[in-house]
Amino acid sequence: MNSRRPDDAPILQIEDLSVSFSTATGQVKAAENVCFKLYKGETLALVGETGCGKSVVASSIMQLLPNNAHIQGRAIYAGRDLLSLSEKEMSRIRGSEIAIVFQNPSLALNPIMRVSEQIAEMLQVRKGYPAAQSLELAGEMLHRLGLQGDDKMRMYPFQFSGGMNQRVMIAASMILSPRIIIADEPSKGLDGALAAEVMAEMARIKNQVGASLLLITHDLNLARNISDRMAVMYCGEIMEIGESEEIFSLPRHPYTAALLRCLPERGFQPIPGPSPSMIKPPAGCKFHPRCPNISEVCRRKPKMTRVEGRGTAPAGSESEIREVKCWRY
Amino acid sequence: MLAILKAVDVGRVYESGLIFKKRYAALEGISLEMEAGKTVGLMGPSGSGKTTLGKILAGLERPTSGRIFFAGKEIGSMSGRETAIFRRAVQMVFQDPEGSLNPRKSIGQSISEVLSMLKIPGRRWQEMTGEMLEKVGLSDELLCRYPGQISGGQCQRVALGRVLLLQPQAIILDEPTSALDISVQAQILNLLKDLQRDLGLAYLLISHQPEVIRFMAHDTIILVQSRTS
Amino acid sequence: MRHNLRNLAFVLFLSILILGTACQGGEESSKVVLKIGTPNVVKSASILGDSNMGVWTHLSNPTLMKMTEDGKIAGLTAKSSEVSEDGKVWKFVINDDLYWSDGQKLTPDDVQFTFSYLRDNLPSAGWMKSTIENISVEDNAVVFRLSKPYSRLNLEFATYPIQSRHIWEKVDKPMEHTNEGEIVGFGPFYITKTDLDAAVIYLEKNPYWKGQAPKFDALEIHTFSNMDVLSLALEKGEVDAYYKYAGTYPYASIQKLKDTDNFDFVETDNIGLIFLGMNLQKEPMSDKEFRKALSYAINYSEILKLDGLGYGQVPNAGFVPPSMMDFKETEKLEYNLTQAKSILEAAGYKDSNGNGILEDKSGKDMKLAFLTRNDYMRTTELVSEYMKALGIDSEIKTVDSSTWIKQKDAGEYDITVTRSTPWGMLMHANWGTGYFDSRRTGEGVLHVLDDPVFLKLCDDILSSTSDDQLKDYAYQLQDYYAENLPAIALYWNKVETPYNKAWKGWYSDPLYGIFNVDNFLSVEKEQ
Amino acid sequence: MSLTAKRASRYIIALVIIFTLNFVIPRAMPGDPLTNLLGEDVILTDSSVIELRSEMGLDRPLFEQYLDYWHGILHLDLGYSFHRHSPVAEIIFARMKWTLLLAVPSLLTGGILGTILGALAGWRSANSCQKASTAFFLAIYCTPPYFLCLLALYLFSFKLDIFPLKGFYDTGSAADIALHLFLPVLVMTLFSLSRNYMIMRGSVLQEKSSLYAAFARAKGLYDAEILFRHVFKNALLPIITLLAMDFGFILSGALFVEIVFSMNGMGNLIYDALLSRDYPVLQGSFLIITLMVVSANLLADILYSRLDPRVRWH
Amino acid sequence: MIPDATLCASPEIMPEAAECPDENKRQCCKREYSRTERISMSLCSAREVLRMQKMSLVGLLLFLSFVLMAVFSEELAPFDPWMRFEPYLLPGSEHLLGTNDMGNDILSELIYSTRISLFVGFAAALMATLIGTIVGLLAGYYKGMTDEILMGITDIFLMIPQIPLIIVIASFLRPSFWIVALLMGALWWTSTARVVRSRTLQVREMGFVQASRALGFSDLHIIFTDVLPNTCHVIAPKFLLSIASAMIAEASISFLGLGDPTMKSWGTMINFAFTRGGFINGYWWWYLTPGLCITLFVLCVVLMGFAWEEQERTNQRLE
Repeated sequence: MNSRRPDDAPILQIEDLSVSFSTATGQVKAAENVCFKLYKGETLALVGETGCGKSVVASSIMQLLPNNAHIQGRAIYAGRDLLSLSEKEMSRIRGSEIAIVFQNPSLALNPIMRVSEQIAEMLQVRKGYPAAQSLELAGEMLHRLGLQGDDKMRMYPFQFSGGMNQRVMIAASMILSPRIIIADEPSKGLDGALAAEVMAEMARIKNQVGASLLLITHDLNLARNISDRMAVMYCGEIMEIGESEEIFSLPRHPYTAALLRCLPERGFQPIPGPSPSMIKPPAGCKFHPRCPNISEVCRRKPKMTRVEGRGTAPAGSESEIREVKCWRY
Repeated sequence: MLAILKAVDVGRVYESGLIFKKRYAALEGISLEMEAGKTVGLMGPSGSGKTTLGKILAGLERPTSGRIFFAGKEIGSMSGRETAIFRRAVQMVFQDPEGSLNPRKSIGQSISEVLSMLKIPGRRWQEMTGEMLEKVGLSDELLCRYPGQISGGQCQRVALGRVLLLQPQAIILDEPTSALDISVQAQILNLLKDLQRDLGLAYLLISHQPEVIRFMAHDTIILVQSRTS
Repeated sequence: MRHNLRNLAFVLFLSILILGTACQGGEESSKVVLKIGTPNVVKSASILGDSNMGVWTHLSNPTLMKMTEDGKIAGLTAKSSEVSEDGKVWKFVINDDLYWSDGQKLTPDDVQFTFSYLRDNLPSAGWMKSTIENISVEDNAVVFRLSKPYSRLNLEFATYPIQSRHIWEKVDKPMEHTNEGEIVGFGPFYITKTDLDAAVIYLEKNPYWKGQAPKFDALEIHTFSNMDVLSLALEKGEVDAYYKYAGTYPYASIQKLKDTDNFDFVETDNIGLIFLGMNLQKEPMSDKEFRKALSYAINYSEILKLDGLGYGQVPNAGFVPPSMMDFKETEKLEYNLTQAKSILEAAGYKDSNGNGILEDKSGKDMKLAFLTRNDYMRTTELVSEYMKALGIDSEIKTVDSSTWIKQKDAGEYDITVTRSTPWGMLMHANWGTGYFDSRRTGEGVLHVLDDPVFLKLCDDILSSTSDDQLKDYAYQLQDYYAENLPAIALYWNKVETPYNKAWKGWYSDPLYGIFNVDNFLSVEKEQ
Repeated sequence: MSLTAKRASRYIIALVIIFTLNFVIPRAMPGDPLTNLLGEDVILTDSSVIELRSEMGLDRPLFEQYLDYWHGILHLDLGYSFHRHSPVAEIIFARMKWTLLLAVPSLLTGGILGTILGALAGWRSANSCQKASTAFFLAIYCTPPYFLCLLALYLFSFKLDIFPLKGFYDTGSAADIALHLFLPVLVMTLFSLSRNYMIMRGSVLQEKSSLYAAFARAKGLYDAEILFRHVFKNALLPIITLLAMDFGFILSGALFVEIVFSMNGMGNLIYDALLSRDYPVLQGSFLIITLMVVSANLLADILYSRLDPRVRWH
Repeated sequence: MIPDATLCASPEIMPEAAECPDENKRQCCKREYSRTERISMSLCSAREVLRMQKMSLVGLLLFLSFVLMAVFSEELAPFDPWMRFEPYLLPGSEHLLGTNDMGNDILSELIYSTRISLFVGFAAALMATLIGTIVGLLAGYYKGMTDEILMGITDIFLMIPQIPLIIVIASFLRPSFWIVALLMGALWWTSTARVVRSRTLQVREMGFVQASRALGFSDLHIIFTDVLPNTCHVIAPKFLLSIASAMIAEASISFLGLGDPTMKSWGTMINFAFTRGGFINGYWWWYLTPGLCITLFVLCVVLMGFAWEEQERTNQRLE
């Protein structure tokens, strides 16, 4: 685990990001007023249940959303708003500045291209390296991720297991030493142990290249193990953000608390009530229909509020140390 | 107490290739017993034959070696009627909750086709469906919806409810919650526990999550990676 | 990108290949060439095996006799012919100024060889085996001794091209002998090349031809597998004239050519005709009254107008068209539905259940099997409609010609529309008898008539050698047709052969149309 | 190994069955090969009919003929055509070269241009230029082939007088042949192109939405780079099998082009043979076409496995 | 050149190897998306679908008007198409498209011909779809030997030179529209069979089929209520495309003179226009209009088929 340096200016700053899609049944609000900062070298986990909009956030940063998505807000990277870049400009940022690791690695790799070529391709296209050299570098990268040997270089994705493909994806994302890596549910489809192993390697390399990691996952334990900070999303909104350990030990938002109670080690206590609709979310605090300590005020929209935590960061530093979107604070 | 379902030294070998046969042992020498009101947990890495074992126990696949007993009788030597009773008494619930319902059938249709298969007179359908929905904690407004329109948790409840209509004695649960969010997982696991308590069901719970097994199972079997020969 | 470029390069390479070869020019020539376009496609360069190829050799290998414009038989390779009193000995005196294109002289020996060769080897000349006993050369003549009287040998001999002994005696399987190169001939032109790929047959002047000199240098026969394209080629001037064996230029396309003002037409009365064939062996067609009624039910002038586009005339009951020798004016066929109905009524065909369809003698609704080929579809439609008006239902079965022949031979039909060709009309005992005599078989032949009166008439004609007697038989025959209606002529049509006005001097005989020696000696290009 | 063996055995079984069908079908047809052999108004005597039948081997038991047929195939002897008075193999090879000259350039240009244009159209489906070309090729795709042939002939050869009306050549020079072949090849190319265009477009549209294409974009590849580095080859895979199947269609399907342009190729040969019940030629040409289709399929299989490592591996 | 392959030619034709053969691989191939992703993906193609639907709407309207034309021929046609006027009349106020060689009103003929032409298309497509679906379902559902044999047969049918065979058999049996339709159906089921098979292979491994099997439903019940409804969406576009190819083939066969000239269809109209001087005299209203009708009808069917396939592709992304 990497200790963050909160004094640094954020490398990526998401401001008021809202994404919605229009469908036949209505406007789906996939993300609403999402704000967070990603600092250099840190790992920020964006956690939440299926359908809470965490992947949409990642895709909109990369401008990988379909062009019919309505995106508002800003994603400031190196002084530029990524959301306003043209496709051509964006393609220069993708991969070399900001890389993304998809879920479903076995589908995300080109099935009829050798894995080594898929990694080396980046060097050839973006850096203009000759084929031999780039293949060599790709091999090195694979080696670092525990896939050594010439035979591995000549393999195709279908010959690899999901875990191995995930490593290939990670290698392809990291080959150009990007400054930010976004990992979108990288553990999905992998066994618990394997997921941990892959993530550990990912974290290691991330540290080696000095990149920041935005980890998007529904796996709370994974997030806890890897991330420095954690943002909990519910129904398109960030409910709580703070240091991972702290959130685990002292969840402030009722949703975070309820979610944690569902964990096996905490006794599988289910959250009452059904998940909210993304098209017509509850007014006010979106969690209020399921919240155990609901009050009248919850029908209005709460604001993100800074609360004092027991965090390691010096008080008053610029980072959001612990913010909760709940009227109780 | 007599085991509802008993497996003795069960193995399963797959063969592939027309001329040059490749043999692949998915399962070797497994024995277990399932008793009413008890849960057997089954763990193991992927590819260790957990699902295969589940299918063999549910009578969906035949073992290549070993024997399976249902209520003390070996299933291979059963008469047609007995087999039918066995097939009905031992049911299986699958991993993918949304996939286990036909997307082109409404929930109501999916339920009523089971009732019609059981040759239950139409007048009792409504009553039975109602009872069943109550058992699994669903409201009847769901009946006219399609699987795509309900959540994964609800799907899994419907799948479970359909199985319950057959009044089984034992249910093989193949990773029933692994595709679900943790909040839903908690709901389903609790529901399963309640049902076991109320109906005295025997479970074989297949899962890769030790916490789930720990939470549910009375006995645990751990499979190791099987070998290719 | 790499694939893209490679693909692009490949395309470029191909197009360069095609274009590069396209830059060489063709040679100019001042030869006057007559180009004939035809739909009679040659399938193989076998002059004895391929029937169309056989037609083209009529110019290079003229027949022994020819048919003149007025249908008489005259000598061509033979100077003259005579037949013995009993009709069993024929003598043909051969011209002695004919030379093969390789310089050798044509001798009676060649003629003798040709016919004994054909008799022994050619399946379609099988009749010779049973008819010709002996062929001998006497001075400059060839003598045929027959086993039975056959008065029409000279006509038969207007259809067999003479082949050279010195070429063919080395060939044992004449049907299988193909030759795409030069074919030695003794006519004014001989075939120099048969190019099946270009679909052209080339003929050049025979350097040893001693007769009247042709007025142009070479002849090309262009074959087209699509009639429309042939018409376009005419209009465009790619070919100068049209020829189809036993056929006319499509009437519907004539006006278009006339409009161009570049074309004239050789118009001749066809010896062949379109007729309604009937299965005389089966009810109800075996009933003369029924046939008679049918003949009144047909609107001849409408068929002539719609199918023949007016190029012809309403036929007589006597079947034989006026262009044939010894034509007798029988009663004109008439469209009279009331009369048709009353004849039927009188013959006992009634519609007792009132559904508009007559019942046959057993009381069932009558439904005739109307066998037809695509070419005669419109006529079939019309006839079927006329029959319907008479209360006779029919089921139209359209088949291809192979199937037609098969089903016709098996008698699996009641009624059919077909045509007769000039040669078909002339063959056997002339005047169309070959189509009806039940003792014969052949592709277009109906062979349904076994009436002894008719058969005797045929035999009499075959053994008659006197012109007057022949005329008498011909009249009897036409009366027989008119009385018994073994077939109903639908219309007597005209053969229209378009030619470019730049060429003149066209001449056509009833048998082979413009494809005869005299025509190609007379045709010349206007300067 | 076992996969190849399996495929090969499948092909062999298919060949045997097709060859047998090939023997049976013409014989099951009504009409006699003797009909149409001699001309419309020729009279045959019964004895010469019998003679001809025995010469053509038609009088022997069917099974014997069948054995003979196989014997012939195995000795590369396709029999003798009594209608064309030559050995069938000779006729077919004479015709085949022309049909190939017609078909191969059409297939190649159609295949190459079709896939490239189709890929672009699928990739940039929103573009109005692509829309127009899609509409154009769709229209061609929906037109009966002979109709297009005749219209092309009427317009280019007759009205505009650019190309000759018929045949493979007049003088026989390469330029002349190229001139004659241009229009037929163009029409056939258009057909082949439009089909490949449509298929490739669909294929690319499908592949476009695949995750690996999205990942390629995420990796920073730009537009055409994604198309030609990743999507194109994947989208091409299904086309290869189709091209192989096309091959047989083109060979026999040149029929319309050949009839309209009066070209003596395989299509016309088959059509004629059919109308005249020329069994040996029918059999021979079906046989050759089947062989070519099967070998094209085999070739496609091989090519496929070269392009798709997944096939090789399993 | 041959229309069928054009249409049978959809990308679904892939060798088996593309499908994952063993359990593990299949899992790797299975696409799993979270709900939001499904939504966002469905949206991403929403615009595309909308555009496609606009085209398919045009197709549908055209299609319906052709169907209406076939149903209400009597009412729509100005004359009885068998009624004879002067032959070869040029288009005029009385006869909008003139008259043909028989003096039939061409417009009426055109309208009446819709019936037979559509009938042939539908009958052939129905037949092809029926056979193809059954073969595909059985092969895909039972796998193993059944699959081997059925796909072997499919291969054979694929490799037979089809158009010549149709011509052979069409001339063998006497040409009637029924025969032509049935023949084309009997020959062109292969592509449908392949598509249905590969889809069935997918569906049979889906949870609900397994669940149905576990619940004890019979194979027949599963095939017809679980598998078939979930393959319908790949069958339907195939059906439409088969209609299109059957119509083109019918026209082609008629052109060769092997159709049924006693019935009025667009193909026979063109055939007569060509054999009776319509083409050579430049009576375009006689040969071009039925040609256009064929092209237009095939076009609208193909448009609908494509739109359907497109939507299918979108849906597949969601599944």
